[in-house]
Amino acid sequence: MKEYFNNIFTALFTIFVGMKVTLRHLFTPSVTIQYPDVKLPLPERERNRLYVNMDDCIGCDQCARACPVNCIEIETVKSLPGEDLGKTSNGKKKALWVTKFTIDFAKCCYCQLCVFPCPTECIYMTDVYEFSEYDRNNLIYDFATLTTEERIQKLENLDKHYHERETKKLGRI
Amino acid sequence: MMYDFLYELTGSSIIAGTIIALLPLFAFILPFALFAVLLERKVAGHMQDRLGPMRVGYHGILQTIADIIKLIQKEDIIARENDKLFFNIAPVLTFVGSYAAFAVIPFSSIFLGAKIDLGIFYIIAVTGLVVAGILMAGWASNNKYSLLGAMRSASQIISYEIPTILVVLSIVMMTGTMSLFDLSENQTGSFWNWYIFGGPSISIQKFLLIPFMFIGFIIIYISTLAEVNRTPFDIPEAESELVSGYHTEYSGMKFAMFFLAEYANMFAVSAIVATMFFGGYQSPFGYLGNSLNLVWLIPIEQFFWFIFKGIFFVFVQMWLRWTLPRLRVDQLMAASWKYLIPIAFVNLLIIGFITLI
Amino acid sequence: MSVKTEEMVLNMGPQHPSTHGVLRLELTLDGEIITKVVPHIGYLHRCFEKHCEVMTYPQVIPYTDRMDYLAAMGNEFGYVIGVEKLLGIQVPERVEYIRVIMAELQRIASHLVAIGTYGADIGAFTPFLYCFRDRERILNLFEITCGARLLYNYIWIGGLSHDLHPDFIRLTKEFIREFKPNLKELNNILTYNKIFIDRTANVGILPLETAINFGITGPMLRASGLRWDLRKDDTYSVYNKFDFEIPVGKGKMGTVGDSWDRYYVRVLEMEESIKIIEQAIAQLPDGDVTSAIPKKIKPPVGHIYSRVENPRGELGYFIISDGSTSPFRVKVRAPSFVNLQIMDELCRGHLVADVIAILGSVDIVLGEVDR
Amino acid sequence: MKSFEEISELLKNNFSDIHFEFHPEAKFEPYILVPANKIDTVCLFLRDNNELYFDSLINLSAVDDFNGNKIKDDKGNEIMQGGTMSIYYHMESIKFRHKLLIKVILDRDNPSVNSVTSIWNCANWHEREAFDLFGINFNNHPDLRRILMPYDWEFGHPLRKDYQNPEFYQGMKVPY
Repeated sequence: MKEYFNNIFTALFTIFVGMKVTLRHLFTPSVTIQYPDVKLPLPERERNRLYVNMDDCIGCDQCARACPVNCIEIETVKSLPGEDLGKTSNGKKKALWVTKFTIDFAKCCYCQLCVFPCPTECIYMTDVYEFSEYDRNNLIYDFATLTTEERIQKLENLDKHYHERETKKLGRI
Repeated sequence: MMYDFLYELTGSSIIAGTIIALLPLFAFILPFALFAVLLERKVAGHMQDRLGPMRVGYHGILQTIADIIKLIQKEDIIARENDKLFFNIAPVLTFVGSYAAFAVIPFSSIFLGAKIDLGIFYIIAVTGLVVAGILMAGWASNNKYSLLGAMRSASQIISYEIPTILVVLSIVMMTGTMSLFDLSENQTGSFWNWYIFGGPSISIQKFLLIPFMFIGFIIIYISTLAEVNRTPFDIPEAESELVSGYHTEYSGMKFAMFFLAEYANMFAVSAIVATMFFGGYQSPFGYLGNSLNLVWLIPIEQFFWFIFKGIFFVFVQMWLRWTLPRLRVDQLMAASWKYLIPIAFVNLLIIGFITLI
Repeated sequence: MSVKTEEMVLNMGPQHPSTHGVLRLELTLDGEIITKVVPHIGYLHRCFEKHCEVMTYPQVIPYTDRMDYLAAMGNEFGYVIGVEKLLGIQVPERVEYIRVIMAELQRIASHLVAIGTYGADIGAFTPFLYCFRDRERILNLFEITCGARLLYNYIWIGGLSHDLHPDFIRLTKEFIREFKPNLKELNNILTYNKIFIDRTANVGILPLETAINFGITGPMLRASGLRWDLRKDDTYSVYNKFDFEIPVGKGKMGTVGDSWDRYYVRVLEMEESIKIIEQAIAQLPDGDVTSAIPKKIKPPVGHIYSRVENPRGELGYFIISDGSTSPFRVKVRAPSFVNLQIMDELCRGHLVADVIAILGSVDIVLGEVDR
Repeated sequence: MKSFEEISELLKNNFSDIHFEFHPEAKFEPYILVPANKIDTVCLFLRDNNELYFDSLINLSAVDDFNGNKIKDDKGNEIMQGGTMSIYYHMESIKFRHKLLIKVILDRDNPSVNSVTSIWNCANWHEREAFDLFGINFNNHPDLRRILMPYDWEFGHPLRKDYQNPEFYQGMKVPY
C-alpha cells in the first residue's frame, strides 16, 4: 500500500518539476535565427567551396593526387622552350600550360587534403556554402583560363615541336 | 434564450434552429481551432527555446490558414483496398462526436445552445461517438498499424470514461442538478463560491469538501486528457511505434477533419472541467457590468471569462504535451484501473458522506 | 478448443522514425508481445574496407569520419593511433592533449544525441531540443578549430591538421560553465520523470554474462555492472594523466543493466568527460602540432589491432600493411555492429513500444553498423 | 595476467597432438597459427580453462592474402588460382586482462572452417560478414546468410582482391 501512494506522489511531483522546467523555458529567449535574413558569421578556417587562383597554379598535380575521391582533373601541356608563361606570385617560373583544371563539387567531400600539399597555395577554401544546383553537371567547375582554341593550338604546337625535333634528330644521324 | 430570441426575430423555428446549430461551429469552433493550432505550435516552440512558425504573416499568425489551404488542396487518397463506406464516415463521425458536445456548453448566461437539464449526461453520451469513429477509421484503412492504433485508442477511451463519470457523479450528487446552466449559476459571486472550493453555501461542508474537490479535479483532468488522446496518453498516434495510428491513411480534407475534431474536443473537455469546477462563465471577482450597472455588459464579460478559462486549460494540456513522455499501453490501462478508478470511488464515497451531514 | 492465434510479422523500418537510420527490424508478434526480432542491415553499406585498399594512409582519414558520423573524432583517433604504432612515431605532448580534449568533447556531443533521441523515442520531445541546443555549442567549437562541424579530418597521422584556435580555450570554458546547469535541468525533466522511469526501468535487462559473451562494450557493458573502460583498462594516449571515474549501472530505478541504467550511465559519463576536459585544458603544454607529420607514409610489413573507447563502445582497427603506401587490409570492429546483435536477446517478451525504448538505449549509428 | 609465452606453453602441453606455430616475434603483435579444423576445440579450451578464461572475442577478421598465381579468365579480367585466405581471432580475458591473437590459414578456392559462434555469440555476425564479403563458409553456423550485401547478390564476394563489379543488378546500373 505504501508503494502505491509513493508511486502517485513521485508521479505528480516529477510531473510538476518537469512542468516548472518547461515553463521557465517558455520565457527564456529562443536560440533560433531567421536564416535567409540573418546569417551567422563563419569562422575564418571554414571549409566550404574550393577556389583555385589559376595564375599561381603550376600544374604540379599534387592536389589531384591527394584527393581521396579523385574529384580534381588536371591536364597540362609542356610549353615550348622559347615560350614565356609568366611567374607565379612567389616568383617561381611556370613551365606547363594547364589546359584542363576541373573540380567536381558533387563528389568533393570538403576534407581540405588538397589545400595542404599545394606548393604555391593557389587552391584554398572560401566561405561560400550556398551553391546548390538543379543539374549535377553544373557542379563541375572548370578553372582553366585558356580558351578552347588555345588549348587545341597548344597541343598542335607541341606535336609540331616534337615532329621537328624528331626530324632534326633523324637528319643528324 | 438565444433560441427564443431568434424565434421571435425570424418567426420560424426551422431557421432559428439551423442558426443555433451552425452558430457555435462557424462563430466559435473554426476560429478557435485556427487559433489553437497556432497557439500549440507557438507554445511548443517557445518551450523548446525556438520560435515556432514565423514566416506566414507577422510572427506566423496566418500559419494555420496556410495549413488549412494546404490540406484542402491535397489529394484525398482512398486506397483500393479500403472499406469505402466506413473510410468516409469515420472522420465525419469523430467530428460530429466532439461538435455535438458544444450544444449544451454554457458560454454565457444568455448564449446557450439548449438549456436541457441533462447537460452532463448528454455530453458523456455524445463523446462516446468518437470511439466508434476511431474504430471505423482504424478498420477501414486496412493497414496493420492503423488497426493496432484504433484498437488501442478504443480501449483507452473506454477505460478512461469510467473515472470521468465517477467524478461527474460526485459533482452531480453534491449539487443535485445535471444541467450545466444551473451548475454555472450556482457558482456566482467570487471565486470562493466555486465548486473547487466547496460550492456556494458557507458551512462546515464547504471546508470539508475542498481537498476532495481538488482530488476530483485532478482525476477528471487526467482522464479527460486521455479521452482526447493528448500526451502522456497519445498512444494511438504514437509516432515512434505505430507511425501515427488510425489516421495514417487519411490525407487532405479528411485528415483536416480529424485534426479539427481533436482541437474541438480539447476545448469541449476543458470547457466542461471549467464549468464543473471553476465556475463556468462566472467571473472570479464580480462583474464590471454591476458596478457600472450596464446590464447588457454582463453576458459579454461572462463570455470573455468562459473563453479565458477554456483557453487556460487548453494551454495546460499543451504544456503537459511538451513536458511529459508517453505512457505504454499497459501502463496506461494500469493508471486508469488501478489508480484513477479506485481513488475516484473513494472520493465519491467521501463526498457523499459530507453532503449528507 | 483453443483459438488458433497466428503470429503477426511487423516490419519496423527501414524507413521508420525511430530506428536511428536505415535499419529494418522484423518483429514476430504474438498479440503485442514480441517473440522474435531479426535485424536486417546493409542498407547503408558503403564498402569502407574496400576503399581503404585503394587509398593512401592519410586519405583513409576522411572515410573513417563517415563511419560513426556522430563521433568522427573518435574514429580518426583509433585509426591514427594504429598507423602511428605501425610507423613507430612518437607524437608531441601537445598533440596528445588536444586529441584527448577533442575526443571528450565529441563524447559529450554524441551522448547528447543519444539522450535526446532516446527521450524523443519515448515521447518527450522537448529534452531532444535542449540536448541539440547544447550540442550546437560543441559543434561551433569544432568549427572554429578545424572548419567542419560533423566530419572533421582533423586528427592526422603524426599530429593535427590545425593548431587550436586562439580563443578555443575561452569558449570551451564558457561552454562547460553553461553546460553544467543544463545537465541538471535535463535530469529534472527526463531522468527522474516517473513516466520515463516506468517506460525504461526493468525493460531490456542485459545480464553481465550474456553481455560479455555477446562482446558488448561501452556504456551498455558498464550499465550491466562491469567497470570496463578502455581509457583506464587499456590506456592509450595520455588518459593516464587524468583522474576520472567510470560510472557503472547500479540498478537505481530497476534492476542492474536495464534501459534506464544504460541511459543514466551516459548522463554520468558526460559529467566525467567534463572533468577530463577541465584537467586537460589546465595541463595543456605548448609545442608545434604538425612537426611529427611524416612526408611519406610507408609503414613496414606487419599487422596491428588498435582500439579506442568510442561513445558507443570499443572501436578497433585491425590494420595489415604490406609495406606499400596504401593499407593491404583494414578491418573495423564497430561497436554498434556488435551491440546490435543483442536486440533479439533483449526484446523477447516485451511489447512493441518497448522495442523502441530498448533500441534507443542500445544507441546504434547505422553508418557504423553497415560501414 | 599471462604473457604470450605462458599461454603458448599451456597450449602446447594441453594439445600435444595439434601442430601449433608460435610467432612471438611477429611484427607488432605475436600470434599463434592453429590448423583450420581444430579451431573450435582450441577456442573452447581457451575460453573454459580457468587460468586463461578468454571470455570475450574482440574481433574476427578475414583477410584475402592474394598469394596464388594470377591467370586470365575468358572475359579477360584476371582471377586468382590457389593461394590462401586467413582469419584472425582477437580474443581477450576481461578477468585476467590478457589478449591473444590466433590465425587460421584456409585454402582460397573453397575456404571453410568450423564456426565459433557456439563459443562466443559475438562471432555470429562477424562470421556472417566474413562469409558475405569473402566467401568463407563456416560449418554449423546458426544462420549463415549475407549480412551487408543484398541477400540475392550472386556476383561473388566483394572484398576479394580479384572481385569485379557486375554491370547490372536487377536492372540497375551498378558503377555510376
